[in-house]
Amino acid sequence: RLATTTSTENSGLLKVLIPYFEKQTGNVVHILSFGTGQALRMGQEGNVDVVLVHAPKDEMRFVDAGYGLNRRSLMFNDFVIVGPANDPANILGENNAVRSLQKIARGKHLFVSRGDDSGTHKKELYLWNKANWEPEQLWYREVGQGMGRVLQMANELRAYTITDRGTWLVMRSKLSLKLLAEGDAELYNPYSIIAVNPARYPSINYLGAMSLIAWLTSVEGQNRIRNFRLEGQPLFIPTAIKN
Amino acid sequence: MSGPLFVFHGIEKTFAEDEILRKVDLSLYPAKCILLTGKNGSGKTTLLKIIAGLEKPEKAEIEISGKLHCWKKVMPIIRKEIIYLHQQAFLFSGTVESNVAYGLRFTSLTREQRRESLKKALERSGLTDLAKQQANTLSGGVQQRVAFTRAWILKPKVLLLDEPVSNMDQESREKACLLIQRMKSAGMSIVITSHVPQYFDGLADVQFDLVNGKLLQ
Amino acid sequence: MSGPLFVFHGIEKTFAEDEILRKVDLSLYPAKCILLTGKNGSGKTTLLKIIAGLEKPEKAEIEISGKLHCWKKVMPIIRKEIIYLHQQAFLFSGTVESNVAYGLRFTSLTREQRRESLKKALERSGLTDLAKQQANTLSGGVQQRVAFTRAWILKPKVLLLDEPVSNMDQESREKACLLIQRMKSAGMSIVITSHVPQYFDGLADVQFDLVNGKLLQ
Amino acid sequence: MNGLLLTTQQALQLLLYGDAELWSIVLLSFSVSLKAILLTTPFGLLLAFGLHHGNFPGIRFILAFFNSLLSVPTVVVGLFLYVLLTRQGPFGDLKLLFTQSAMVIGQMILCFPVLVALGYAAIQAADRRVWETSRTLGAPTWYTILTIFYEVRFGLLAAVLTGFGRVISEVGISMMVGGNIMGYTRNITTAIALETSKGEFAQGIALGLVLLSLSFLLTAFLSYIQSKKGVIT
Amino acid sequence: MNGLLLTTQQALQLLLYGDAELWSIVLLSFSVSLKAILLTTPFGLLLAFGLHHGNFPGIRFILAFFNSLLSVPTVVVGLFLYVLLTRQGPFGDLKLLFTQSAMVIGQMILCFPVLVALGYAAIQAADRRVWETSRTLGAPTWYTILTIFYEVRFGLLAAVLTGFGRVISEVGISMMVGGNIMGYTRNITTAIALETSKGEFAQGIALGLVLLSLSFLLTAFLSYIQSKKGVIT
Ligand SMILES: Nc1ncnc2c1ncn2[C@@H]1O[C@H](COP(=O)(O)OP(=O)(O)OP(=O)(O)O)[C@@H](O)[C@H]1O
Ligand SMILES: Nc1ncnc2c1ncn2[C@@H]1O[C@H](COP(=O)(O)OP(=O)(O)OP(=O)(O)O)[C@@H](O)[C@H]1O
Ligand SMILES: [Mg+2]
Ligand SMILES: [Mg+2]
Repeated sequence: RLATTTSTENSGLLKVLIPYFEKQTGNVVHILSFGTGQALRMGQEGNVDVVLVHAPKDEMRFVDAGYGLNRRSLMFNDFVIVGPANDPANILGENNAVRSLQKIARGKHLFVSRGDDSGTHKKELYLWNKANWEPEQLWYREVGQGMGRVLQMANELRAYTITDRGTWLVMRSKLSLKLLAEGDAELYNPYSIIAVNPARYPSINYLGAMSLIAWLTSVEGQNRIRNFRLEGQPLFIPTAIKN
Repeated sequence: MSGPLFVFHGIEKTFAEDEILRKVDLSLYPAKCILLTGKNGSGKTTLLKIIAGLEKPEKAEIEISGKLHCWKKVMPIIRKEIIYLHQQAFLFSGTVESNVAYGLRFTSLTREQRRESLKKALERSGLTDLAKQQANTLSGGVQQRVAFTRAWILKPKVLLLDEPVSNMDQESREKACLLIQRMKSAGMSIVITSHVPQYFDGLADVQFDLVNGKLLQ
Repeated sequence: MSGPLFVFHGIEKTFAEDEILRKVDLSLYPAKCILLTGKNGSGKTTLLKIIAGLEKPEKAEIEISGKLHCWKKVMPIIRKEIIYLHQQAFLFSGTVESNVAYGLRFTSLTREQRRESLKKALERSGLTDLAKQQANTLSGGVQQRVAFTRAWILKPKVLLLDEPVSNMDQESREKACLLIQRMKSAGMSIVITSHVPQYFDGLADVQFDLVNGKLLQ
Repeated sequence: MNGLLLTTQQALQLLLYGDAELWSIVLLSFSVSLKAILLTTPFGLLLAFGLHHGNFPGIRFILAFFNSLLSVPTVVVGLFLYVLLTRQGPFGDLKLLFTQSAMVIGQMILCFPVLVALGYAAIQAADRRVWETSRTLGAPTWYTILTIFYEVRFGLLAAVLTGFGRVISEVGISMMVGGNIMGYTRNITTAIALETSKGEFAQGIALGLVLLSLSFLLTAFLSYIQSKKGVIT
Repeated sequence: MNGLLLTTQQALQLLLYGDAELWSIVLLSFSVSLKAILLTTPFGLLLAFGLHHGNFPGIRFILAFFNSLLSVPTVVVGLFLYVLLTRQGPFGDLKLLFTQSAMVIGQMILCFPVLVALGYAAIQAADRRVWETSRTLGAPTWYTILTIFYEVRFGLLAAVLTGFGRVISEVGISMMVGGNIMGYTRNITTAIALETSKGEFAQGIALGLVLLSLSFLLTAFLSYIQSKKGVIT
C-alpha cells in the first residue's frame, strides 16, 4: 500500500507508472492519496507500507523518529507563481520568488494560501519568512484546501498563489490565471519515497515496499518518470540516479 | 313559519361503485330538529359530512333564499354556518378548556365575552372541574361531552350531530337533550343521527330513515 | 355451579391523586354475564383494562383455584384467556377479513380450521359482503361489529366488552346479544359495560354500579 | 489502546482551553446552519402539507424524488451551486462565491428535501379528523394547518432536527462555495477537514465533540421547550 | 450560462457511456451502503421501540442525544473509527482498515442514530390502541411489535430512506477508513471527491446524477411495493 499526496495522484503520474511495476513484479499496489500530513501519519501508524511525499523537513523527522527507512529522493519538479492575467503586481517574468512575493504584499494584492501544512504551504511560508513579510488577513486568504481547489479559488478571486507545476499544468486549461514567475532555485520541489519501518509493525509488507522503491529508482523507473508528459510538457526530473 | 335556511337538492355519492346516496333532498329549517336513522353503513355520516362541506358529493345543489347554487361554489361560504360533530369524537391535544375554546377565536366576540362564554359553557356541561385536564386522558363519555360542548358554544345556524350521546350516561344524555331543545328554541337548525330514536322523541320535529340511499319519512 | 375462573381482589387505581378504583373486588364465573354501569368517568374502562392486563393497578391480587397471586406475576399467564374490546373500536389497517382473522394465527387451529372459523364468523356477523373492504373506510357501526367479531371468534374464557353496541343499529344489536347469549352458554365469562342496561336485560346475571370507586350491586 | 486514550485526552483538553479563534469558527457554523434551517422550514413543511392534502396523482413519484434527493452527496450540491455562482456562471455577477450567503443558500437546498420528505411522513400520520374538526369549527386554512402541525409536532421537530443535523454536519457545500477561508467562511466541518488532511486527528475529533455537545444542548433545550408546551406521547 | 450548459451536457454524456469502471464504483457504493442500512435497521428500530414503550425517566435526554448525533460530521465518525482500527489501535489486529468491511461498520454507526431518532418519531405517533388490541388478541410481543411497525410503516420507511440517504451520500467515513483505493474501496462519493479535487466538476456532477437516479429508482420501487401491500394515507 502506497500513501501519497493528492497532487502526485492528480498529476496522473502514478497511473502511468504503477501498471508497469505491477506487471513486472506481480505485486499489487493500492494507492491512497491524502494531504501530506495525513499521508505521513498513515505511515507513522503502520497503515501503509510506503509513502511518497514532498516535505523534506517532515520527512527527516519521520525517518529520525524511526518510523521510516530508506528515504530515497525520487524526482523533483518546481513551484511556480501564478496570478491574474492582467498582473496588477507586475511580477511577470520575475525569476526571484522572494521579490515577487514582496511586490504582491506591498500592493496588498489578493493572495490565496493553502494553509494546510502541506509541502507547498511550508514552502510558501518559508518564502514569506525570507521576504520578511507577515501576511495580513486583509489580502492574504488562508483556505486550507488541496492545490487544485486553491487554484480555482485564486481564479475566482483574481488572486495570486504558489502552485506546483504538475497541478498547474493539469488545471491550466480551466483557469484564466497566468504563469507569472518561475525558475528560482528556491522553488525547487523534491519528492522522496520512504518505506515504513517493519521493525515497528511486523505486518508491514516491507519486501513489497522495497521492491517498489527499487523499481522506481531503477533505470527503467526513472526513465519512465522522465518520459512522463502532461499537456506535452515534461513534469518531473528524476533524481535517484546521478548522471 | 319562516322559510328554510338551506335546501340541499339531489345529493349523490358513490364509493367504489356503491351508490350510497341517490338524489337525496333535505331542507334545513331554523328552529327545527331532524332525526336521521338508518342501518349501519346506510350513509348517515356521509350525508352529514357532505352537508358540512367535509366530503365531496358527486352531485349536489343548494338552494338559498330561493336561488339554486352549485355545492362546490357555495360551500366555502355557508360552511361557516354549519358545524358537524364527529361520530367518534376527536379532541385536539391540550386541555378540556382549550378544546372547548377552540372555535371561539374565529368569532367576532371580544376576549372578555369569549371568557364568559367559555365559563358558562363549561358549567352547563358539567365540565368545570375538568377544565384543566388533558383531553387525551378523558373517559369515552366525557370526550363526547367535550366535543359536544365545543360545537354548540359557537351557536352555528346549523348543527349536525352524529350519534352525539352514544357514550354518555343517562344524566349527561338528558342534559344534552335539554341543551339541544334550548338551541332549537333559539333558532338553530339541528340534525341528529341516532340508533336509539327514543332518546330524542320529544325533540325531533321530523324523522327520516335512510334506506337504499333514499330518505323515507 | 362451578367455582369462579378468576377472582380479582382489592383493585386500586389512582390517576393524578384521583382515586378511581378503591379496593374493587370482582369474581368472574364461567357461563355468567356481568353488566357494569356507572357514570361517565367513573372508572369502568379502567377496571376492564386492569382485568385484561392493559393498565397497571396500584394494587391488585388475583385468586385462581383458591390461591392468591400478585397481579403483576400472574397477568402474563392469564391475559391469554382474557380479551378486552375497546370502547372506541380500533381496527388495524387492512381488510375486514384480515382484522377478523388477526388473533386466529396465535391459536392452535390448523390453517383449514382457521379458514372455516373465519368464514363462519363473518357470516354470523353479516360481514361476508364486506370481507375485502379496507377497514378504515367502514362506517362507525360496522367498525364496531368487526372489532366485536374479531374478539369473540377467539372464544376466550373471559370477554370484556366496553360499550360493545353503542354505534350498532337495532338489528346488529340484537344479533350481538344473541351471540353473547350463545357464548355464555358455551361457558364464557362475560363483562359488559353500558349506559343502556335495558339492552342486556335478559342477558346479564348480575348488574354492578360503579360509584365512587366501589362496585354496588 | 494508548493511542486512542491519548487522542481523546488531547481532544478534551482542546475543548476546555477553547480559544477565541475556535469559538469564532463554532459561531459561524451555527449561525449559517441555523439561518439555513430556519429560512427553509416554513417552505419545506408547507410543501409537505400541500403534497399530502393536495392528494393529486403522481404524488408518490414526487415523494420518491424528494426522498432520493436525500442521497445526493453534499459536495454535488456544492458543485452545482458553484457552477451557478462562478464568475462566468449565470449568477456570477452577484459575487456570492466564497461568502457565507453562498453557504446559507447551499445548505437551504440541502435541507429542503429532508423537510419535505420527513414533514410529509409526520403529517400523513395525523388523524383525518384533525383537519375536519378544525375546519368545521370555523378555523381559517392557515389556522387549520397550524393545528395539524401542532398535533404532529413531535414528528415535525424530528424532521427539523434531522435537517439541521444534515446542514451543520455537511462539509461539501461549505468547502465548495464557502472556500474554508480562515476568519471568513471557515466553519467547524471545513476546519475538521483541514485538520484531518494535516494528520491532526486529535484536533479533528475535538472539533467534532464541540459540535456534538453544542448540538446536544440545542436539542435538549428544544425538547424541553416542547415538553413544557404540552404532553407528547 | 454556457459553462453550466456545457458541464451538464458533459455530465449526461458520461452517464450514457458509463463504462465498466464507473459501474464497479457504483456497485461498491450501493453494496456497502445497503449492507450498512440493512444490518442496522432491525437494531435501530427495536431500540426506538424500546425507548418508546419502556417509558423510563431520562428518555428525553437519550432522544436528545441520538438527535444530536445526527449533527456529527461523517469525517469525525471516520476519524473515530480510524483511531480504533489503526494498527496500534485496540482493534488493529483485525486488519480492517482500508477495507469495505470498515466502510460498512462506519456507515452502520452513522445511520444508527437516524433510525433511532426517526424510528421513535414514527412509533410515538402510533395509536396506543394498536399495542393494546394486539396484545389482548393474544399476539406474542414480537408480533405486536411487527403490527405496530406495520401501522406506522410510512414513517419507518421514511426513517430507513433517510438513513440510507445519509450513508450513501457520506464521504468522510469512506475516505478515512476505506481509503478510496481504486477498484477496492473507491465508491461514488470518494470518486466525486477525487474528481472535484482535480477540478473535474463535470465528472463530479455526473457521478452525483448517477447516484441520484439510482436512488430514485430504489425509492420509487420501495414505495411501489409499499403501495401494493396496503393503503397508506
Ligand atoms: N372512503 C371510503 N371508501 C369506500 N367506502 C366508504 C368510504 N367511506 C365510507 N364508505 C362506505 O360508505 C357507506 C356509508 O358509510 P357511513 O359512515 O355514511 O354510514 P353510516 O350510516 O354513518 O353508518 P353507521 O350507523 O355505522 O355510522 C359504508 O358502507 C362505508 O363502507
Ligand atoms: N392517563 C390518565 N391520566 C389521568 N386521568 C385519567 C387517565 N386515564 C383515565 N383517567 C381518568 O380516570 C377516570 C376513569 O376513566 P374511565 O375511562 O375508566 O371511565 P369510564 O367509566 O369508562 O367512563 P365512560 O363511561 O365515559 O367510558 C376518568 O375521570 C379519567 O379522566
Ligand atoms: Mg355513521
Ligand atoms: Mg369507558
